[in-house]
Amino acid sequence: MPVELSPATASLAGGAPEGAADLLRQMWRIRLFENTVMDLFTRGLVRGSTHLCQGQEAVSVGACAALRPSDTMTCTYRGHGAVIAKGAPLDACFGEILGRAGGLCGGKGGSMHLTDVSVGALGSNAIVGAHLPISVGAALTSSYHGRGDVSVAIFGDGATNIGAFHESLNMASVWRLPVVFLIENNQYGEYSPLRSTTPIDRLADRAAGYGMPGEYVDGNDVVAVHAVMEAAVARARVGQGPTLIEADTYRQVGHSRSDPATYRPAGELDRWLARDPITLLSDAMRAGGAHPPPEDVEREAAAEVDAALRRAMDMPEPDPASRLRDVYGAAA
Amino acid sequence: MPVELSPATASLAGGAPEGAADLLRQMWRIRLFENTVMDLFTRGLVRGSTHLCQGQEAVSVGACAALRPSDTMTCTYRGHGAVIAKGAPLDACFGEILGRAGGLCGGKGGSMHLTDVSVGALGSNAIVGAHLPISVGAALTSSYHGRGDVSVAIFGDGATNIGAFHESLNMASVWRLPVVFLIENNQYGEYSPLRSTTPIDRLADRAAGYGMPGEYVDGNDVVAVHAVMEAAVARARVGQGPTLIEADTYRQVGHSRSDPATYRPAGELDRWLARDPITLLSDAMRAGGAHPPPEDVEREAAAEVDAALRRAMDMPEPDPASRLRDVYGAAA
Amino acid sequence: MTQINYRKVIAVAIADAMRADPDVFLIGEDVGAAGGAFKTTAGLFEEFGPRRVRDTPISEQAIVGTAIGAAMTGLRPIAEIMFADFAGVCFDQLANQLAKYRYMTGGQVRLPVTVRMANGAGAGFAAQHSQPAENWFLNIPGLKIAVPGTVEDLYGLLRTAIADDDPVLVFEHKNLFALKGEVSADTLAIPLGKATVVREGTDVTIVAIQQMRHRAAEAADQLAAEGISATVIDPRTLVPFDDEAVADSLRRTHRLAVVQEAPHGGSWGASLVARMTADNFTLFDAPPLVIGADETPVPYSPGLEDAWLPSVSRIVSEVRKLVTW
Amino acid sequence: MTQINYRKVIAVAIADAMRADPDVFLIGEDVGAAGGAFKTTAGLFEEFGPRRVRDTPISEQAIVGTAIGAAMTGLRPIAEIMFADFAGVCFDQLANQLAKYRYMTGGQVRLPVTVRMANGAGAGFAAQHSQPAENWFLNIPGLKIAVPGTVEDLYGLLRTAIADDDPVLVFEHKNLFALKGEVSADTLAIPLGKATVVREGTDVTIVAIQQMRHRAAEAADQLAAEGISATVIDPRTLVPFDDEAVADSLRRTHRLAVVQEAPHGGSWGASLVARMTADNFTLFDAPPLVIGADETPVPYSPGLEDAWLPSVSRIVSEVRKLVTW
Ligand SMILES: Cc1ncc(C[n+]2csc(CCOP(=O)(O)OP(=O)(O)O)c2C)c(N)n1
Ligand SMILES: Cc1ncc(C[n+]2csc(CCOP(=O)(O)OP(=O)(O)O)c2C)c(N)n1
Ligand SMILES: [Mg+2]
Ligand SMILES: [Mg+2]
Repeated sequence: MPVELSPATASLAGGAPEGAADLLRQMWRIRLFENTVMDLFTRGLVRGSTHLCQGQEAVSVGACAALRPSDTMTCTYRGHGAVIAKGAPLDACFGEILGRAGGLCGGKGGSMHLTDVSVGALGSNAIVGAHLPISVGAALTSSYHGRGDVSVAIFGDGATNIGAFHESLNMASVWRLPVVFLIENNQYGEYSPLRSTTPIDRLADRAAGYGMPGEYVDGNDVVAVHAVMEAAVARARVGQGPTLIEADTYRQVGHSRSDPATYRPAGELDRWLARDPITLLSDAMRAGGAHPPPEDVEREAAAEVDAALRRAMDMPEPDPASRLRDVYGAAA
Repeated sequence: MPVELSPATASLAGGAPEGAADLLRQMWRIRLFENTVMDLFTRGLVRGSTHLCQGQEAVSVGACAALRPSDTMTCTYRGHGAVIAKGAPLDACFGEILGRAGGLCGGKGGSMHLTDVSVGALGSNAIVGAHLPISVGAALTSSYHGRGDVSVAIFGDGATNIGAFHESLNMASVWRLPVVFLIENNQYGEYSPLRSTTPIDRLADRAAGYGMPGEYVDGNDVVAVHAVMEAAVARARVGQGPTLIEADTYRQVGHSRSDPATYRPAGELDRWLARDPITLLSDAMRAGGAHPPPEDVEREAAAEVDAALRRAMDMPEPDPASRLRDVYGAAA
Repeated sequence: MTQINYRKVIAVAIADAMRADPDVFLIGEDVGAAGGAFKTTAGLFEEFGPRRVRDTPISEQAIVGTAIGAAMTGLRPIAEIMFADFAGVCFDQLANQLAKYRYMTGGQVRLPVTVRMANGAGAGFAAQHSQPAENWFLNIPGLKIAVPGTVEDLYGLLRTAIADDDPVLVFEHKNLFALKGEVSADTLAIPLGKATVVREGTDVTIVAIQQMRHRAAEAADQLAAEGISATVIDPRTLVPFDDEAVADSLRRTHRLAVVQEAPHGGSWGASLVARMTADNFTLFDAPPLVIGADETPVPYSPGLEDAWLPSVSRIVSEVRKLVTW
Repeated sequence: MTQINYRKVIAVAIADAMRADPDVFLIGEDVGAAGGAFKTTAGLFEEFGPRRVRDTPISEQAIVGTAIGAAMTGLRPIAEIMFADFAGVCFDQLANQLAKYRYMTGGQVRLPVTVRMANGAGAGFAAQHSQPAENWFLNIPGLKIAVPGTVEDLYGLLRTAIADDDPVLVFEHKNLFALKGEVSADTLAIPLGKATVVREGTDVTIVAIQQMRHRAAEAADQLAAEGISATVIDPRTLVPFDDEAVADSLRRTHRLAVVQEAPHGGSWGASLVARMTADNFTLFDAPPLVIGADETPVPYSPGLEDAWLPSVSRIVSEVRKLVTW
């Protein structure tokens, strides 16, 4: 179980570092994107399900900030944040969730499958654990060509109990591939608290069973996440193999749109809200008298998200005949 | 990688304990059974494939000696030894491999699927790792009824890299089920040496990732195997949960009947032959002046195996119509 | 008896089975304290406690394997695989273990395992959460397959599956959760392999399950208004399959249309047609028809998914053509 | 060109593909140093080294997933799943990832993945190592399926599969390993979806693949001696399927028999029959026939397995009945 963390952790105690405004901007873009998606669902404008990441923004933002464009990333159905952090345009993300022709996937994928290969966001997967071996494969390509590109797989705490996790870490380690396995430990798999499904306290400890380094980091401290990722990425780039990172964070909302999250112990949400990753970074920036001030960053992000939503809302529905395309590339 | 072991390990250094003759008898029964099966295949009397365990007898014999009849055991296609050690009759084992009506499974299963539920040998599985969750289920029944029965899954080193291994150990530990996971580390998965597929030296170390004890034992020392199993079984019986045991041993023959095992480094086989489990125990018994002397045990076992083979050879072929039975129990 | 919906009747059936037999237990992800991802098992944990209602890690191979091992040693497990699509991650346990264990051991074990899975398209869950996955299991002898399309059939088949000594996969269609119905004493006794005739007609036999059964019935209503009289048959189980019910109707209608949610290749509808044309060739006055989905994964966008699934109007127009063939 | 057998031609095809394209690589359990469990990849490791011929841990999910990720980023992987039955342990990667990834992403990725698997019964490997597993994939749009039955087809289809930009499952029948044939320049160009006519006849069209293609051809010889003239067609790929070749023959013979190693339910043979009766109803002068295995797992004992598989004599007698129907 996560240790009780102080409101600000070591990396932010001395104030925010250079580049903090960019990190904050990304977190706000994601937060406001997710709030908007929640609103779209609540208003019945989207059908199906959606899995949001409010409160977890520091993980994907810190992680993706350590990557270069040619590095690749895979994530889960709870991947809006990660895909945005890797560089996907907000309007096409909204468009996909709305099922529009101009969505990232032309409306074929939806909320659980946001993918933008052009920015290295190789896919959001709706099968728990299934994208880990796929990231191993992307790392293999890098190593095959000696490119030095790194591949990152972001997944939940619950995913550490499925077979694909095990096979992926083992094979990546045997082959010393440039891949980082990043656990976004938001304390729950659906409605099950981690301790009810997992017999150890620190998921990063599983790294030892694969002969790779295991790192633990405060997942609400974007600067700390960034630092631990940079180190892991640097190791991977020079051929020193994979790393398993556990970033502790909290899902401030329900598992999916229909979940009121009544299973949370009293007070738990409040404790984590007090450590909201955006608040933590904003406070540190304010303490250091940052320019631009955090409020400006928020305002700009809000404007950007609003404009993106408007563009997405104007995108046409896909042509029904388009459902027959993209099954095969070559003629079938 | 296994440390170089001295010819006799600690548990046998002071001579053989009480009951050694029974352990030796079981090892001889298995050794001679396997030699006979090899001969049947060589003579073309059996089709398909077979996977023999000469050299590994101490693992299944030591393990099963720690079990009571109501305890259950699952194993692999290389499971003749384990099924015999758990108490299956030799003639029906031969009969099954010969595909006869009087075989354990009426000829439907064959060499890879020897099963004798009546003695708790719940099945030999031909899918690597697939029987681990099944043994977890048998342990669940025991715990459901508070029976105190223990379930053991015996599997190879190579199986520790497949998803089912991971899921089984995790779930068994979360639920503290009475199951023992016993790795029969014979140094190879098919033709691949362990180090080429597995990035750690001690497979037992993986136990830590599941919050369960991990034990290492010299798998050619039947007395040592027995001791470490007894401790694990005792823990399981009283509700203290699962254990992972790694027993180091060596496959003295090829992976399957068609494998000449040319991939072995020079001298490796000889080093392990010098530590043959039967030789080790026999030497210790001789040192202690055991009665009956090891030679008598061997002779009796040989007579038993011969007689069993003759009975099996006399079993009729199954009625072809029997192939249509046993798909369903209730009417389909 | 009171009205109840398809979603809620599941817990009723399971509870009744658990009360009747202390060896019945439920295992799956979030089936317990949370009452199930679809709230189909609500209340069971409260009544039966953690020994008999077990929340698992996200480990489908371990879920199914554990059910197998438990069944083999005397229990009667109900395993939930949340979405039928996730059968992919435990397919070996279903196809190579559960289906074959009894056979490989020459009948030494019974495997009274019920595997419940939420199935089907039409709710915007996209390609990995919407497949009509019942078709994955048709070429795997050893598994019985139930596909209830009404509240009554769901209750009855679930009870029958749990009581059956063989593995039964029960597909619960997630687009039918809101469907209402009544559970009475009769529903208890729905055998596997017994079709139900949804409506009787003389011009064409339409066979359909789950969501498509309802669309077929609606299409039949519309066709009736045009003077086309259709029989609609719901086989309710795919293995065993009530071929005789279909043949019997064919003897009157001489025309067959299967309506299914799945693409054609390897589907139960195609298999049914092949059996019918082999065994009852002379009964056919027109080509047998399979009305199914496109040969593509399930698309996400509502417009695309709606176009993908056979609609009532498509059923009407294809059956109309068939009848005038 | 020299004679070569079905087992050995595999490595020839892979080597030729690897020489032609530096992005092609091979991944699987013991495919490298050991030359493959069936010795089908012997010599490749020596020629291409460990970068391009990769021995893996026993981790089929990781094998297929790695192939997917590598393909998505520009490589052209050949993944070996030793026995087709083991598709069960990586079924999610095949059915939910490989088959759907291109579609779900709206065509953002190409997936030129070839998955090779040793398939089929008749060699005494029992229930978990003998299934005609090609039928598991028929209801999963997105996968192409090749089922070569001769040395020439195996070489040609393997080359085509590797060069194809979509996922192709290639089933290598392990009871054909000793079959001899010749590889010539023509064989290079075997397209997916193009059947081959094994022999021409006028009384009945027999469609069969792999092991059963040869039994069907032998049965046709025997039938010829009785004066029954059979066309034997091998579709060579199941997805896409050359329906037109079958229909074309039906126009002359008016009778169809499919011979397959698998049980009926959900099989390619049943699907073919359903398509043919739907599209070419008037061509049939007799009921279409599927000659297949029993609806049971594959039994071990030689006598049982031989009885399970359609034999030449059973094919002869069933086709004889069909022709005189
Ligand atoms: C193989 C599989 N099993 C079950 C599910 C259903 N499911 C979706 S999300 C989820 C919880 C995952 O928890 P975690 O890995 O912690 O990720 P989080 O949702 O918390 O981000 C489950 C069980 C699934 N999608 N795939
Ligand atoms: C899922 C699966 N993958 C591959 C195989 C093929 N196979 C059979 S035995 C074997 C090696 C297993 O090695 P190990 O677990 O060490 O057991 P051993 O044979 O050495 O006893 C392999 C890869 C299989 N049977 N099942
Ligand atoms: Mg989580
Ligand atoms: Mg081994």
